[in-house]
Amino acid sequence: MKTITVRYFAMFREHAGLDEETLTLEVATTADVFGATRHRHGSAQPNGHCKVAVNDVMADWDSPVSDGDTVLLFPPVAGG
Amino acid sequence: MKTITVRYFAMFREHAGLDEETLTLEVATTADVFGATRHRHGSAQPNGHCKVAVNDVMADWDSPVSDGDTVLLFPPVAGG
Amino acid sequence: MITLTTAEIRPDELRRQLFDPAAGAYCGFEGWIRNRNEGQNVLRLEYEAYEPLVLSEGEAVIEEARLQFPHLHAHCVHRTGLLEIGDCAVWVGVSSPHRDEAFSACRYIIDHLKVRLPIWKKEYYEDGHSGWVNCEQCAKHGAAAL
Amino acid sequence: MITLTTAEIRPDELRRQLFDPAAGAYCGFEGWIRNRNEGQNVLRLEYEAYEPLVLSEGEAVIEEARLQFPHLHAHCVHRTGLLEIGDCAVWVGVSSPHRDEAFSACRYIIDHLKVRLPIWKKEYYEDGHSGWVNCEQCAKHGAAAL
Repeated sequence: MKTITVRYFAMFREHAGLDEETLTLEVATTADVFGATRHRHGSAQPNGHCKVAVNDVMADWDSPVSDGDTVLLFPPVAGG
Repeated sequence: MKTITVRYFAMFREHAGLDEETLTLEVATTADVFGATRHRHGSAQPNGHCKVAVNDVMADWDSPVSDGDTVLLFPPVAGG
Repeated sequence: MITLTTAEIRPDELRRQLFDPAAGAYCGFEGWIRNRNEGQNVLRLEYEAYEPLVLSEGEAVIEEARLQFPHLHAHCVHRTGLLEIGDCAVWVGVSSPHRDEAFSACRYIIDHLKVRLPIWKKEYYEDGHSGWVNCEQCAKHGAAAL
Repeated sequence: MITLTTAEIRPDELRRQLFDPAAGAYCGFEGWIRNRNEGQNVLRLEYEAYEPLVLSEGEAVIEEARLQFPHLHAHCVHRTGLLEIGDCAVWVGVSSPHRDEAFSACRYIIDHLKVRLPIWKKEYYEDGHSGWVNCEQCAKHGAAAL
């Protein structure tokens, strides 16, 4: 089990009703974190332009997560 | 024989030492006018981006010229 | 360089920073808020950004452009907060010796910024509802799968 | 629309004329006077234009762009007279619903203006001499053939 801080942005934050929370999870990758928190952000899969960062560094969906990491869950981006 | 007013621009004008002149020439096309005035503008051929207009309308080098026309001889253009 | 601002973007002042006596070409792109999107009348937009990663990912994009097209100066400003129709949401400016690289680099930068920066926009429609751009479809999938 | 001016070109004021609530994208190009050309140090430039045909040929170019990329607003201003390093010699601005057509139309317009408008520039070099751009080579051919 790992202690992971999860931060939700934009639509994910609105759906979750909170900015961030610290959870104890059985997870190996960022995709696992996404799956374990889907009741919060409301999405089954990180579709389209969904992105993820670990400790303020852009990551992939198969990036490993470690105890104490902060995982940022970004819904599809739409700059410009 | 046709009476043709020839106007010189930019380098052609500087080479000719005059803006325009009216000549009586044995010419059928704009290319003939270019050839008949090469001692003025100093170019053997309408090379590169040289252009020609007849009576303020862009023309080609095989465009016909008529008695009384004004032929504008443009050295290679360089806008922008 | 890339910056975020809540104030009006002023391209004329920004482009001066790109001046270089060796630069013969300048290409600027601006994204303006328009009144229609996907068939709906838009009244205004709200932009949210996660600044630390907007800055690092934005610098990465500009650096990629510089590697492809040397000798360029590039700057980007993205606005956040509430914007009205006609407001400038993003500006990208590039100066370089020749125009081919100015156009190509400017295009590269805006294309990549749009899909890589953690920035989101919520549209407010004439009919009273609102929605996150690019996101509602994703949410529908999610709801169906829960 | 295309215009000629001997005054400073002000892109910020000009781009406002392209505003349209349906326009989501603006692309602007500027040609700046740079300090080098073909290996020589340039001090200043002088532009000469034949206005009647600059205007008619310029409108033709813009109309061609509009046929390829509908729904765009486009405007071009070209400066004439004596210009210094860093001055803006030409500005092309295009607004349109989407960015792809804004970039493509702006590029089409500047590419064609540069080779089709009766405009000439004379460069004044550091070493004291001067020359018409694109033209000296043509003159050399001519001299050889006479």
